[in-house]
Amino acid sequence: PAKETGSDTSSSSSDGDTVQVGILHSLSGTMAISEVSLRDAELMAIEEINAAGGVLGKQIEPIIEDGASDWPTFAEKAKKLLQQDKVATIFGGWTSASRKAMLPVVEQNNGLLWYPVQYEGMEESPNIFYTGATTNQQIVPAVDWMLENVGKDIFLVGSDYVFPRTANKIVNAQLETKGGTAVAEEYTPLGHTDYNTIINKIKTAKPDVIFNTLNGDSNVAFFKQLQDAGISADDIPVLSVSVAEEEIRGIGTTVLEGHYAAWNYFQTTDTPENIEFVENYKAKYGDDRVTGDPIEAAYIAVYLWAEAVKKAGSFDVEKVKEASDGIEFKAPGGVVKIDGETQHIYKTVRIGEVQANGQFKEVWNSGELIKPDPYLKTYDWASGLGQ
Amino acid sequence: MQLILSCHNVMVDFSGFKALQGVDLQVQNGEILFLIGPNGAGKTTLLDVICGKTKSTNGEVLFNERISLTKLPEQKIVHEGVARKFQAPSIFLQLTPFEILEIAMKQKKGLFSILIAKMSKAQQEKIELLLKKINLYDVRNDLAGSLAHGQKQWLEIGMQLIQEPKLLLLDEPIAGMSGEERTKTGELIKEIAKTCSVLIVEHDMDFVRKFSTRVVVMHEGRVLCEGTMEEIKENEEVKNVYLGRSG
Amino acid sequence: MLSVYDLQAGYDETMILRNVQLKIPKGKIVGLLGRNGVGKTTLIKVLMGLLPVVHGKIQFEEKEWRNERPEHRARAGMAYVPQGREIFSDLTIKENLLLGMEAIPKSKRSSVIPQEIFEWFPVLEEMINRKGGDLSGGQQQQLAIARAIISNPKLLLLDEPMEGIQPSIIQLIQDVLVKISREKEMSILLVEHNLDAVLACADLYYILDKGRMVMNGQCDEINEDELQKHLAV
Amino acid sequence: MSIIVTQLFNGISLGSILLLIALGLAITFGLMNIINMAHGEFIMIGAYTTYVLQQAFIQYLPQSVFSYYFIIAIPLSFIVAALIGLLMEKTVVRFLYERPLDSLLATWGVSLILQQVARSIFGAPNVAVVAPEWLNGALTLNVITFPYKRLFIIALVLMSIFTLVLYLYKTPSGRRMKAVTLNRDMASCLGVSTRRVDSTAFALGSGFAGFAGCALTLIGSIGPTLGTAYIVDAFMIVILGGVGKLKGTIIAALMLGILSTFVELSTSATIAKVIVFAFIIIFLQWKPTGLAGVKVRALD
Amino acid sequence: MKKYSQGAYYGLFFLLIFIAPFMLSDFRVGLLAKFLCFAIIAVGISLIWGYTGILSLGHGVFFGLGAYCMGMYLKIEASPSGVPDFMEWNGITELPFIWTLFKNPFFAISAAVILPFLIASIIGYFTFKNRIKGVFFSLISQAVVVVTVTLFIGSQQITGGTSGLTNFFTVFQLPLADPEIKRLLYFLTAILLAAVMSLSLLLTKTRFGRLLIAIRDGENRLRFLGYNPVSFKVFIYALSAAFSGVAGALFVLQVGIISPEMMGIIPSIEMVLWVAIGGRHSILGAAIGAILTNSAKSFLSEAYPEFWTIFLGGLFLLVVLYLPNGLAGLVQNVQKRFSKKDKKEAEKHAADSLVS
Ligand SMILES: Nc1ncnc2c1ncn2[C@@H]1O[C@H](COP(=O)(O)OP(=O)(O)OP(=O)(O)O)[C@@H](O)[C@H]1O
Ligand SMILES: Nc1ncnc2c1ncn2[C@@H]1O[C@H](COP(=O)(O)OP(=O)(O)OP(=O)(O)O)[C@@H](O)[C@H]1O
Ligand SMILES: NC(N)=O
Ligand SMILES: [Mg+2]
Ligand SMILES: [Mg+2]
Repeated sequence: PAKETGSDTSSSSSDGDTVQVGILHSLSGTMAISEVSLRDAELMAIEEINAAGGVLGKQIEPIIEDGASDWPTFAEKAKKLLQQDKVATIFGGWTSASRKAMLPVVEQNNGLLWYPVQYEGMEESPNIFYTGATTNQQIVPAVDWMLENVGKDIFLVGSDYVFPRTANKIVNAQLETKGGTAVAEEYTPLGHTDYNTIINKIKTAKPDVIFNTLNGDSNVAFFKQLQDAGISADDIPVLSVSVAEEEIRGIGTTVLEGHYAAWNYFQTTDTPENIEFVENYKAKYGDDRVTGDPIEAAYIAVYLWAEAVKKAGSFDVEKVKEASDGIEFKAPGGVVKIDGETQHIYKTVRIGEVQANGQFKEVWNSGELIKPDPYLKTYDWASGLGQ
Repeated sequence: MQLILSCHNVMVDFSGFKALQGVDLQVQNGEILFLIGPNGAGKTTLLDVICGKTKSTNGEVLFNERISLTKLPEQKIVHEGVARKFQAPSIFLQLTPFEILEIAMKQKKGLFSILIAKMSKAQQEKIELLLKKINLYDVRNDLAGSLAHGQKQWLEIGMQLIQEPKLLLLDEPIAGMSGEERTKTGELIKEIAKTCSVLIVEHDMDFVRKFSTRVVVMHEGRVLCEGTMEEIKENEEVKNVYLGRSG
Repeated sequence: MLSVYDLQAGYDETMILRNVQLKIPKGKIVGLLGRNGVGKTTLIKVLMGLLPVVHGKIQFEEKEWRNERPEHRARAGMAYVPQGREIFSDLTIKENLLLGMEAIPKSKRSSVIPQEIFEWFPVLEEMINRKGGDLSGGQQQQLAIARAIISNPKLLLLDEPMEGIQPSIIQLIQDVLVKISREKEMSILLVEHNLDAVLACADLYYILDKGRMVMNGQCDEINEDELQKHLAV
Repeated sequence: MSIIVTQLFNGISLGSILLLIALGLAITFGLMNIINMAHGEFIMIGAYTTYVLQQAFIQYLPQSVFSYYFIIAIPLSFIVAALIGLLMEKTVVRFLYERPLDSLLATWGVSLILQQVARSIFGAPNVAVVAPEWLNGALTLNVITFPYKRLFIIALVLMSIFTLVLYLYKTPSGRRMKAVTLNRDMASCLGVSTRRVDSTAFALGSGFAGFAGCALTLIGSIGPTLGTAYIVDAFMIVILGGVGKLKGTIIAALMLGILSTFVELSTSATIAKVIVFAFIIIFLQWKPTGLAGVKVRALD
Repeated sequence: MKKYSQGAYYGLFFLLIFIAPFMLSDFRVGLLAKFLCFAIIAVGISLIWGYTGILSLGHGVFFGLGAYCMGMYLKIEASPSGVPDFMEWNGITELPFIWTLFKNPFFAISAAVILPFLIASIIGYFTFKNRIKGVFFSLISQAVVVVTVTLFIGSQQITGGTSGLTNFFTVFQLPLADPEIKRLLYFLTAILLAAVMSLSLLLTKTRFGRLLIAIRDGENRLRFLGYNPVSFKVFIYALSAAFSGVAGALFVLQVGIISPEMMGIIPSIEMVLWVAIGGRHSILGAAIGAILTNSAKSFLSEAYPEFWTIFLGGLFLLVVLYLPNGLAGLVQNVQKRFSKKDKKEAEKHAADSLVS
C-alpha cells in the first residue's frame, strides 16, 4: 500500500536502504484468474533477492496495485506508481491491451515496465522489457511443428482481441508459404461460454489440428464441450498458446489429455533451477499450486532487472537499459539472455503434450536459444505484415 | 341546436369480452348530460374511447360534427378541447396543486413553448382564483400526494377546468365527497356548463336529480334509454337493473 | 369490542388525529362521518396498523394494540376495505377472494369460496376468472367488500364502501352489512359521506372534525341540523 | 442435414442453460421486482458448492462412491445458495421493496463483495469440477451426438420449471407470493405475513441460481467472476419474456438459444451476439411489455 | 433562505474545485480532472433519472462515443504515417473514410457532442414512442451497450478492438504530457462542468422542470392534459447523452485512453451508482457523488489492493440502505433538524387543511 503523499516531494524511491518497485496486475475482475499468480511469482523473486542481500545493498520494497482487468485502470495505476511513488520499475500486465494502456504512461514518464506474457509482437517500446515470448519464439515454431508432425489443415479459434487476431495473421501468412491451409478462422468474444456451434463447425470442417488462441475462461468451456462432443486428442488434437499448467488445473486435468501447448517453460522442464523454483513456489503458496510459463517469465523478470541494476550500478532507467544488453540468467526454463536492441529475451521454444496428471511431457524443443524478432524481420514470408 | 359530440355504434372488445356493443350517444352544445347505469355497464369504457385511452374496435366518434376522435392520439384529442376526469383521482403526487394547475393550464404545450414558458401575472391570478374556487388555496404548496381523497377529486376537476375545454368528461366527480361539497361541486359544474358541454357519469341519484337536464342510461354495453330523471325513474327496466326499490 | 382512547396519530410531520375517542360495541354498526380531509381514512389506517400510534391507546378484544403489523390484526379478526379498493389487479377474482381467507387460521381454512358470497355479489361469480384490474369501479368495490367479509372478521373497517356503486347495489350492501352484523355479531366501522346511507344501516354515529370526535350518539335520535353544522364546509 | 439437427439441439440446449440461469431471476426480479445484480454470484455460489462437495468426496470417501457426489451436489447447491439468499434478504433486500431501482445498487455492492470473498476463500485461479463418469460420453443417433451432460441439463430444467409452475400457480403459498409482490400493504391487511413470504421468495430465487451454478460446472469454468458471464443474459431473458411471466421466460430462453446458435452457424459468435441483442431491442419495440406481457387497465 | 443556502453550496463546491490544482500533486489533479468528467455524466443522469424517472443503464455508450470521436482525432495526430499503428498490424495501409473525417479537430469535437445526442434521440424516439417504460427501458439501454461494445471489439481494424485507442501525444500540436496543458484542460473541464450544471439547474427550475417531474409521476396522465411526453423525454434523454459525450471527449484528452470496456455494462452501472450516492434528486449532489465515489474507489484500491472491492461494495450497500436520497438527502434532513421552522410550517398546513 502506498503512503499518501499529498503534494509530491521529488524524492526518488531509492533513497534510504530500500528501493521501491511497482507490481501491477489484475487482482480483481475477470483477468485475476491468471494474473494473481504472476504477482505471487514476482513477490517470491523479490523475497529471494532480498534474502540474498537485495540490489546495490538495498532491499526491494514492492508496491502492489490492482489493474482490475480494466485497461484505463492499468494506465492510472502505472501513472500513480511512477509519479506518486517514483518506483524504480514496474512489473505488470497480462493482456496486450493492458500493456498498450501502460505503454504511453511509461514512455511519457520515462519509467520502466517488465511485461511477462507471450504476446503478438509488432512492438518495441524503449521503456518496456518483454520477458514473455514474441511470435517467433512461440507461434511460428509451433506452426512449423504442427505442419511437420500433425497435419496441414488447421482450424484457427481464438478470443476476439489483438493477440489472437495478430497471431492468426502471422499463421495465415506462414501457412501460405509452407503449404498448409487454415480451414477456418473463428473468434469469440472474451468470456464466451458456449462453443457448441464452433465445435459443430469443426466437425464439418474435419481439420487435422486446432490452433487455439482462446484466452482465460473460454478455454474451460471450449475444452469441456469439445470432449462432450466426442472429439478427443486422437481425433483432432488442439495446440494452444495460452493454456499453461494453471489453466489446465482449472479445466480438469483429464479433459486435456493428449492435447498440445507451445511455451518456453513447463513445470516439468528438467533443470536444477526449475526443480528448486517449483519447490519454493509450492512451499510458499501451497502444494496444490502449479507453475507455468507466464509465472516463470514474471519470476525471471525480477531477476533480470536486478541483474541489470547491479551491472549498471544504478537504478536510473537509462543506465539500466544500457546495462541490460547481453545479460544472461540461469532461468528455471533454461538460460535466457536479454537482447538489448529489442529489449526482448532469447528463449528456448518447447512444445508439450498434456498428461493425465495435467502436466506437460515435452515432445519437442528448439535445442538452441531463439533470438527475439518482434517484427519478424528475418522471415521473408512475413514481409507483408505491418512493417 | 348543434352537437358537440356524437357516437355511432361504438364497440369495444377486450380480448373476447364485449364491454361496449354499439353505443349511440349525442351531446348537445352547452348541455349537462348525465350518464348512469349499472356497475360494469361500460360508462367508463365509453369515456375511455372518447378521450382516446381505449381504442374502439368499431364505430365512430365525431367531435363538433366534423373531427373523428377515434383516430387521434390522446393529446390531440385534448387539443381539440376534450378534457376528462378519471374515476380514481389521477394527479401528480410529487407536485403541488399550484404546480399541477400551472402545467394543466391552457397554453402551447409543445416542447419548445414549454422550454421558454414564463409565468405571467394573468396566469398566476387565474390559477390562484381557481385554487380558491376549489378550496385548495390553503394547501396550494403541499405535495398533492398528501391531500385527502376528496381534495384530490377537486384538484382533478380543477385540472380539467383550467384547460378551458369545450367538452368536459367527468367520471364520478363527487365520489367521496360529503353532502355540502356535493352541492358545491354541482354548482361548480353548472357554472362550467355556461362555457362548455359536460358529460357526467354518476351513481348518486339525488345529485343527478338536482343537476340533470337530460339523462342517458347504459346497460351491458348499450344505451338502455334516455330522458329526464323523472321519465327514467318510471322505467321498469331501469328500476330492475339499476335503481332498485329506491329512487 | 373496540375502544380507542385519546388517540394521536398522523403522517411524519403533520398530526392529523389530535385526540380521538371511539367505542364500537359488539355486533353494532358505527357510522363515522366527517368532511373531506378530517382524517377518517387516517384513523382507519391507524386501527389497521398501517400507521403508527403516536399517543393514546387502541383496545381490541381485551388486548391493547400498539405497533403490531397488519397481518396480526387481521388474524385477530380485523378486516379492512380501503378507500380506493386496492384489489390485486393482476390476480383473478377467485385468487383475490381466496387471499381474503388468509386471515382464517389454517386449521379452519377451506379452499372453496363460501356460496353466500356469490349470493350477495352475483357479479363476482360471473367474472370469477377475470383479472381484478379489468373490473369496473363498482365491481372492484364489491370485490373488495367480499374479500373482507369472507374471513368472518369480528371487526370490519369500511372506508367509503358505497363510493361509485349503483343504487340497487348500495341497498344490497347495506342489507348485507346489517345482516352480517346481526347474524355473525360482526362489529362494523363504516366511514361514509352519504348521510342517508349511514342512517339507513348504522346503529351509532361519530363525527370527526379538527382531529377529534365532535359529536356522537344513536342514529335514531340524531339531530340533523346540529349534524349538518359539523359537516358544513 | 445432420448439422441442422445438431444445431437445433445445440439451440435447445443453450436455451435450456439460459433458462436455468434466468429461472431464479424470474422470481427475484420478475415477481419481487428486486433488480438482483448479485444473481450471478448466487450462480457462482452453486458452482463452488459443487466444487467443495467434490473435494470432500475425494478427501473423505472411497473412490467407488465418487461419481455419486453430483447427485448430492444438485440439492446441496440449491440449499446453500438459498440460505445465503435468505441471509441477504433479511439484511439487505428487505429494506428495498419499496424502491426497486435502489435494489439494483445495493445488490451490485453485494455482488462485488461476494466475488472478492470467493477469491479470498478459493483463490483467484479457476477451480475444476470433474464430471461424474455417468455424465461423460454421448448418445449417438446416426452420426448425430447428444452429449449426456446436455441431455441431463435439459432434464434438470424441465424438472425445475414443472415444480416452479406447480408452486406458483397451484399452491396458496405461491398465490401469497404474487399478492405480496403486487400490493404489500393490502396483502398484510388480509393476514398474509409479508415478511415470511418475501424471505421464502428470495431464498427460492437464489436457490434456483445455485442450482444453475451446479449444472454449469459441467460445461463451463468455475471462478470468482463466473456470474458476470451470465447476469446480463439472465436479465434479458426475463425482460424479453415479460416481467413476472414464467411462460414468457421459457419461450424467450428457447427463442434466444436457437436464434443465436443458428446465426452463429452462418456467421460468427460476435455477429451472433450483436444480432441477438439487437433482436431483443427491436422485439421490445413491438411488444413493450415482453412476450407474455399484458396491458393493465390502470392509468399508470 | 433555502435558495441562499443552495447558492452557498454551489459556491463552495466550485471554490474547492478551482483551488484544488494548487493544493494537490499533479497526479492527484489528473485524477480529479477525470472525476470532473464523470461529474458531467452524473449531472446528465440525475436529469433523466432523478427528475424524469428514466433509468438509463447505458450511458457508457454515449460517453464512449464522445471519447472515441475525440480519440480518433488524437490518434491520427499521433500517427506519423497518417495511419494508426493498430491498423498497420491489421495490414490496413490507408485511412478508412470515417476516420478521414476526424482529421478535422472541429468535426471531431462537434461529433463528440452531436453523435451521442442523435443516437440517443433515435433510440429514445422509438422506445418512448412505443411506451417502453421503467426497467424495460433500463434493460434495453443495456442491450444497446452490449451491441455497441461487441461491435467495437469485433471490428478491430477500424476501432482498435479491445485495446481501444491510446498512445496519444499531442492535441493541436500541444504536448498532452505538458503540465501547463494538463492544468489548462483541468480548468476547461471545470468550466464545462459549471456550464452543464447551470444549464441543468435552469431547466429544472422552470415549468419544463415541473413537467419532467410530472412525467416521472405518471406520463400517461400528462397525455390527457394535452402533452406528448415523448418529445420531452427524448429531449432530456438526448441532452444527458450529449453531456456524456462532452465528458467522454474531455476524458480522452486527459486520461489518454478509451477502450470498449469503458462503455460497457459495468461502467454504465457505476455511473448510476455515483448519482445514487450523491443524491439523484440534486444536480449538485450527483456531481459530488461522482467525485466522492471515484475518489473513494481510487483511495481504497491504493490502500487495500487486495480487498478494496469488498470495502467499495460495502460502501454502496450502506449508502443505499441508510441514505435513500444520497448525500444530498442527508444534508437536507440535517437542515430540517436544525431549522424547526419547517416543522412549524408543516403543522400550519395541516391545520389549514383541517379547516378547509
Ligand atoms: N381492460 C379490460 N379487460 C377486460 N375487461 C374489461 C377491461 N376494462 C373494462 N372491462 C370490463 O368492461 C365492463 C365495463 O367496464 P366500465 O369500467 O366501463 O364499467 P362502468 O360503467 O364504468 O362501471 P362503474 O360504474 O362501476 O365504474 C366491465 O364489465 C369490466 O369488467
Ligand atoms: N400520506 C400522507 N402524508 C401526509 N399527509 C397526508 C397523507 N395522507 C393524507 N394526509 C393528510 O391527512 C389529512 C386527512 O387525510 P384523510 O385521507 O384521512 O382524510 P379523510 O377524512 O379520509 O378525507 P376523505 O373523506 O376525502 O377521504 C388530509 O389533510 C391530508 O392532506
Ligand atoms: N499477450 C496476450 N496473451 O494477451
Ligand atoms: Mg366507471
Ligand atoms: Mg378517506
